Amino acid sequence: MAPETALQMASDMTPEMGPAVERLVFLLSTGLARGAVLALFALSLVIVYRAARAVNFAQAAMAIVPVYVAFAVTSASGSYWLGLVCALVTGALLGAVVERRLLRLVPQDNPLPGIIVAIGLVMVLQAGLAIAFGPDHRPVHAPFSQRPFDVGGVSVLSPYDLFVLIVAAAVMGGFAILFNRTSIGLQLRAAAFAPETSRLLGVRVPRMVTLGWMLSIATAALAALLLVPTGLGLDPHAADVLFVNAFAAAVIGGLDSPVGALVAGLVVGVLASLVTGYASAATAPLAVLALLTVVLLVRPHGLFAAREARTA
Amino acid sequence: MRTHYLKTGGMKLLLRAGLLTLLALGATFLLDPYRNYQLATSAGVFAAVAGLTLLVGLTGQLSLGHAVLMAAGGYGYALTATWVAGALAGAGGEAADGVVGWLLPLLAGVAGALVVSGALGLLLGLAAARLRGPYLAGLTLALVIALPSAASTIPGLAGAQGISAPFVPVPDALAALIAVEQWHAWLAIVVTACVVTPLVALRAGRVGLRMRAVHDDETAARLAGVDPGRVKAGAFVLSSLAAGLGGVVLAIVTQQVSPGAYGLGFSLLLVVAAVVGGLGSLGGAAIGAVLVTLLPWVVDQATAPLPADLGHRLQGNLEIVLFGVVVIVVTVLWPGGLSRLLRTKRPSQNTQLSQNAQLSQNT
Amino acid sequence: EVPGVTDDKVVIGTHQPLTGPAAAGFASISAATAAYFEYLNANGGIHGREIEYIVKDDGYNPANTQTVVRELVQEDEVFAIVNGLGTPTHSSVLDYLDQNGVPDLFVASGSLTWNQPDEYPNTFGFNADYVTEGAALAQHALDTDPDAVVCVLGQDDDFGAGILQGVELALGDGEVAANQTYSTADQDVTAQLGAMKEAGCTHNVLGTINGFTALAVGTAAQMEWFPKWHVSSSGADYPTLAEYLGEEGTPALEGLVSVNYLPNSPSSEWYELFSQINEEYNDGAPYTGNTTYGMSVGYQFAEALAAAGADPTRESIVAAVETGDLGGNGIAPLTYSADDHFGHRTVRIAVVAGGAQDFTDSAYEVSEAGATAVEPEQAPLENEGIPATE
Amino acid sequence: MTTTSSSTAPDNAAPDNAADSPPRLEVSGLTVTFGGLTALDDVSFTVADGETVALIGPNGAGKTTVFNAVCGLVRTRRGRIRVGGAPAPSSATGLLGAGVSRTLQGLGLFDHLTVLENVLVPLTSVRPGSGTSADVVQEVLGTLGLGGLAGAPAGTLPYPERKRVALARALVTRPRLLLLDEPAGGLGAADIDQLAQTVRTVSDGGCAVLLVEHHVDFVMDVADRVVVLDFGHVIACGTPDEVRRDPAVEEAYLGVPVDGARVEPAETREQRA
Amino acid sequence: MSILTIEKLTVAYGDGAPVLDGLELEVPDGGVVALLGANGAGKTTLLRALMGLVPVRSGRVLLDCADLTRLSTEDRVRRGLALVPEGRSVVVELTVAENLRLGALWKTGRKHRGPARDAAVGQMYELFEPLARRRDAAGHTLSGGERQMLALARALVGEPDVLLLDEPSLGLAPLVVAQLLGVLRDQAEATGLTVLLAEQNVTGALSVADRGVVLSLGEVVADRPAAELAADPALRHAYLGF
Ligand SMILES: Nc1ncnc2c1ncn2[C@@H]1O[C@H](COP(=O)(O)OP(=O)(O)OP(=O)(O)O)[C@@H](O)[C@H]1O
Ligand SMILES: Nc1ncnc2c1ncn2[C@@H]1O[C@H](COP(=O)(O)OP(=O)(O)OP(=O)(O)O)[C@@H](O)[C@H]1O
Ligand SMILES: [Mg+2]
Ligand SMILES: [Mg+2]
Repeated sequence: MAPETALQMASDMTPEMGPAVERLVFLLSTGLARGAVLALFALSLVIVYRAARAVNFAQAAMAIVPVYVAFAVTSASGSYWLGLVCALVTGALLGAVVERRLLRLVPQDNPLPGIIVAIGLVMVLQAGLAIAFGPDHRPVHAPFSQRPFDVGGVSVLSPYDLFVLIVAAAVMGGFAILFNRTSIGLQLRAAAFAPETSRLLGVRVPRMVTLGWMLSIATAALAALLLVPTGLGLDPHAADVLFVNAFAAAVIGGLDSPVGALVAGLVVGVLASLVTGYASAATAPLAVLALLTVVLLVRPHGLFAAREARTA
Repeated sequence: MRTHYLKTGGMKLLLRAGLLTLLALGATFLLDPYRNYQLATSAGVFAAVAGLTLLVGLTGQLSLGHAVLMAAGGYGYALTATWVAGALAGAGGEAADGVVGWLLPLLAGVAGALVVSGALGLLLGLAAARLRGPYLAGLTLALVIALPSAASTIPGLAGAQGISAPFVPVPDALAALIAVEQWHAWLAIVVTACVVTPLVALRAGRVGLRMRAVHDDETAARLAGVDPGRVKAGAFVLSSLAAGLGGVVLAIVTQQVSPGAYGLGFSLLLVVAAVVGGLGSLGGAAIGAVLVTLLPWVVDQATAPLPADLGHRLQGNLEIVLFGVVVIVVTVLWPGGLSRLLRTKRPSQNTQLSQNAQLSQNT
Repeated sequence: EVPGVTDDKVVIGTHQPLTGPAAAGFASISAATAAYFEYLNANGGIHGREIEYIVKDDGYNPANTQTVVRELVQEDEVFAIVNGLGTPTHSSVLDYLDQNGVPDLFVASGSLTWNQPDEYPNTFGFNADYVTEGAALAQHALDTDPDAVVCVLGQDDDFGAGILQGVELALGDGEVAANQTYSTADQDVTAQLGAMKEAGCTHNVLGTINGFTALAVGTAAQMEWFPKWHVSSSGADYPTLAEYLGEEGTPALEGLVSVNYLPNSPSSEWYELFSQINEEYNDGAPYTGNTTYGMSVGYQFAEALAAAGADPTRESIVAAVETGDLGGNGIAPLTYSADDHFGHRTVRIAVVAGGAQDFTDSAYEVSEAGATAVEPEQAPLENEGIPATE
Repeated sequence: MTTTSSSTAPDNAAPDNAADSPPRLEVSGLTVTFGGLTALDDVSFTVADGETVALIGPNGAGKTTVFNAVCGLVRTRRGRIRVGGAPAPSSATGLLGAGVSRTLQGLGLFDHLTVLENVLVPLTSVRPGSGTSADVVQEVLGTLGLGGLAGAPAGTLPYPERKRVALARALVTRPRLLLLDEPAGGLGAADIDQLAQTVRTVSDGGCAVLLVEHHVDFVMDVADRVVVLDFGHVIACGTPDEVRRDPAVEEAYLGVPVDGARVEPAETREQRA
Repeated sequence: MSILTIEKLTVAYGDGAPVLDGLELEVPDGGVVALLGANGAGKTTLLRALMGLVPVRSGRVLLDCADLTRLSTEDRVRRGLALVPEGRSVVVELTVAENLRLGALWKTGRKHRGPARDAAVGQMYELFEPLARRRDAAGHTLSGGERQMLALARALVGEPDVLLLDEPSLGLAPLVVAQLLGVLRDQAEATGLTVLLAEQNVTGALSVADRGVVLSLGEVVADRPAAELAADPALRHAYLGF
């Protein structure tokens, strides 16, 4: 950290609390908004983990393809909402196609081949997008203003941030109901935990796995779509960092826990924002790593995981 | 006495390792400098993949962070070697010249690399002992992502630009005979042989058996007197040391260590190499390592005539698409890895062991 | 027997990020350079030799750089490496090129690393160094507003660090009101700009690449904050920024101050020529600052090759650059010499006004003492941009 | 298993003079809880060298939990466990070193390892109580009829063989205390007879055997003493005959009086009650 | 009338010799059939083949005269066939209650929804009292016997027509075995359920079965009334080894 930063931190703290508090509120609120996107993406990882006991390393690449579709549709039609719908549909379709046509060919007894295929898929998709659209960033604009509201002189969330938070909350709520209240949710989980037993109970396991992938990629696409306007724009790598942080969040929360994804996503978002604001941008990944390490050492299966399984 | 069954034929192994090493050294005479450079890099990658393939194949722990362990070895080497070289130069006179001038820093550097990568590996191993599959993957992934930050935060690592490692010149006695690339290939081969040979022995012996037992059933292993935590942490340290020495090789060959060279992409390629070669197989690790170092180049050669009409975009990206397709196809068609394809006829590990059993009964 | 030189051809190579995250900002440079060389070749080349420009993709990864540069040197046997792009990437091959005596011309980065004639006698930088840019930008801020509260937002590498160093050179140590950094991996600078706003900055010096300049300006505008922006040449290309910000965002670019050392102004005759070449030899790719940059590199290399004599050798081209006789096409004469391996010591201030970016009359020359205002002296366009050969 | 005098350690105490030395296993006041559930409550019993004790009781009574506590796999709330007079070691190697071997209620085999490798795993950390590794391995595999299968991956064997591999793995260290969790489960009559024979031989060699089993005939056949658990309490303890006649045991576990068929439809039992 | 008909069923693992070789069997509607045989006789293989979990080389399986051979496992379940596999097939990550709920999920008609389902589940808690105590415990915490009960209860909740059981008494206390077999007997009598019960525990199985079928080397070697098999020591000795 440069000495200036320390100096400036000190000057922020000392004379009057006003600016320091304002700054904190500001950092917290942007952290929250970014965290919501993170949480949503983490949730998509949780869904696919629940449905297929797999971490999808191609999630970022698969999420960005539908965003390109949304981009194309929105530029052609002028409607953000039409683009959004198309992105969700494309995401679901892509999830289904990848699961049915690709991952099903891979032996399931060991997670590694699936991971390798996902890595191959990342290469194909991202390089394919770069060939099709070029490597440049495509600016994507938000459907709502990104100008923060001014509350008593403190700038807090913008309308777009609010939109993101509401969408994330709605999706989370929807999945909470799906998983906990509906039979589909129970079947999704059972199919992933014990495919053969589930088949013996009449659960259509292949269908459940496909459904899980569809929901997951659609959710990931939604998260990526919400993220892109806050960044440089659309490029084949636009969701890469989102994936890494979201994976960290999902692991912190407990890979099987949607609630964990929500809480950890918000925590990671706020942490990154605070560390970037008070220390430096370079420190943020270290902070996430530290948080992850501490959480896993205390709770090896994440914050919201079930207790350690009985083994004997 | 108690390891009767698990004797690996130390002499035989050493002989075989020596022979293979000599063969590889001899092969460098057939290669031009650029091929020797590729050979040296492949050797470095091989060392790391060998460690990784044992870790994943035998204990089932997935590490996405092996690039960082290689970088740790590279930094450890570069810092120590530079420091020793500096001290020698400071001492001046004869000490800084001749064989000592490069050999001492080299050896010190290797020791430094082992310390740094071993320490990092131990920390990770302690965590790994408690973590299962995707959680460990998540932790190691976060580690890779944090490498650039760590490089710019830790003083002395010079951020993104990285640090340079001392140049190891061709010894005077050989200077007339071989070029620097060939000399570096020799060093790479020797270091890699020193990594892989013990790994082969460990894999076939007690250690390997304990690792596989833990992988199969941790509770049963515990009841059979094997502490799963220790085995897992130990495996991690072993494989970190191998990766660290792989990093040393790359640092010697390229005289540079920087975080950008050890990013997520490279880390994933190491996993790809291990899986495509065949998990747990050291021969497979060699195939995988050569594949990931050479395939981009092969594809580049194959697509070189194209760009004129297909444009700039295609040039860089097409090879990545092809590489991705190859990775997918190989995994789908030969899930056991390429090494499995090559040795369908050879007697398996199991029958060898039972033959061993028979033999030792007679003695 | 000079590597890469035959009777009718000179083969040179470069490493560029054509793929990966860095491709977005830089992939178009080598295309422009290649287009210039095609134009040159179509007009007879240099000393009757065509220039073959081999572009290798390194994905901005130093490990790849090492591989492709060795391939260029050992397999393709290039005469020289020209305009290798990136500080971490190019640093990784510096020793190798030095040990093999390969001319390492006009590196595409403003890091001071390239200016070590004793250590690396064959290496020359192309860009104005980052310290020069930072100092000029800060000095200009002080010159226009003595009460300026100057802050810095920089990339978290040598680029940002160099700009900061330059700003401190101009302002004095400890006079920077806020220094923030970003990492290219994280496309969100809200927290940093929040901090700068709170610190009361009036003039923000940016050591940012184009995308992050746009991001910073856009994010500040969303916060209803409109400070003065003083931007390095590496991140101040108006067409690119406008593309990023879109129609609603573009007005925020009004008044944006930047520096440049190349004739990147529609009013320049070089710009006109390069536009034509771009139309004809680059499939009409959009004209951006990268086009000016890439073609200028091509021109400067052609000039050096011409000066290296009818039978160029690796030594003769290095010597030719060190004579200091190269004119270049910059806004001031090139300053290469045996002791100074940087060519652009003077930068000129450009401002965005009325939706167009153009040079002003103020320029700064930077030395260890600081930035001093000088008169710009644009190198003239002669012979249709084909360097003359005696 | 044919334990010849050469391979039997001389210090193995014979059953009758067990009273002089501390019991091989002594469990006293053992209490184990999981969250709100008390799986074991103040359980005490001993097993002497050369003695075979059966631990029986309804499902969920806590039998496996006793094993887990002895092996240090669950944390005990109260009570102490002593092996050969010393506190039971909790580390993996320590247990084997103290002569404790155990089979799991499931098979707990290393499915991807060969039969030989399976039995070699314990020998990577301790030497057998007597004899050289090679001899012991050959002998154990031979007596259990696994000699010809040494090279076969354990996971591919038929069930009875896999059961025997699990037993072989426990015997190869020449344990002083053998814990068997449902060794007869899933086996046919012939295999059970053979198992009983093996248990008797081991026990005759001076090894203390504690076994959990639901196959009552087998239990009554091999056990010297029986300890009955219900809801984590010891509800009965004594010779097989005593226990079999104990009404509490009948009520909680057996469900039928002493005579022939062990199995009887529920309504008959209710009628009798 | 037979509800389940097996015609010339041949099953083999990989390229190996057939484990079941042209097996023919008729299971009468209602009542309990004990499927006996030594370890490795092919009992498990037969049950899994009936469910479509192992590929069949040749032959047909008919349920209520409908050919099942081409149906997936899930669809066979939906036709009224259920299997409680060997070993404790509890979904260990789910709770006892969730496991039970899972058993009846595929039945979507109104009769099986909401209160009806809860009632069916409640009935199981009555039948298997230990499960009621551990209602919200995760599957992995259960003892071996508790898991076995759960698997059986879960199959019964689905109200199948034909229930295939693979060694249900494995690891269960005698009292529970008696109780469980009694439940099967009762269910068979009360609901017309057909049970095909593969057992090592010959005495127990025969005590509740109407018929006994003995498998050996992949073929049916005896198919008699249970009482006859149990009472005739010569038969027992010839086929069952005691
Ligand atoms: N790790 C654990 N976490 C929570 N509950 C547990 C755990 N281990 C055991 N239990 C509970 O403790 C009780 C005793 O379990 P235990 O496995 O010892 O029974 P058991 O006597 O071996 O039964 P069985 O004969 O069915 O195998 C059971 O109710 C079980 O659910
Ligand atoms: N997955 C498999 N691969 C190869 N062979 C198998 C497989 N499963 C079973 N077998 C073989 O098929 C034969 C019949 O096995 P099966 O499990 O059906 O017998 P079982 O009558 O159920 O025996 P048990 O009473 O031990 O459960 C055995 O010889 C067994 O080794
Ligand atoms: Mg038990
Ligand atoms: Mg069976």
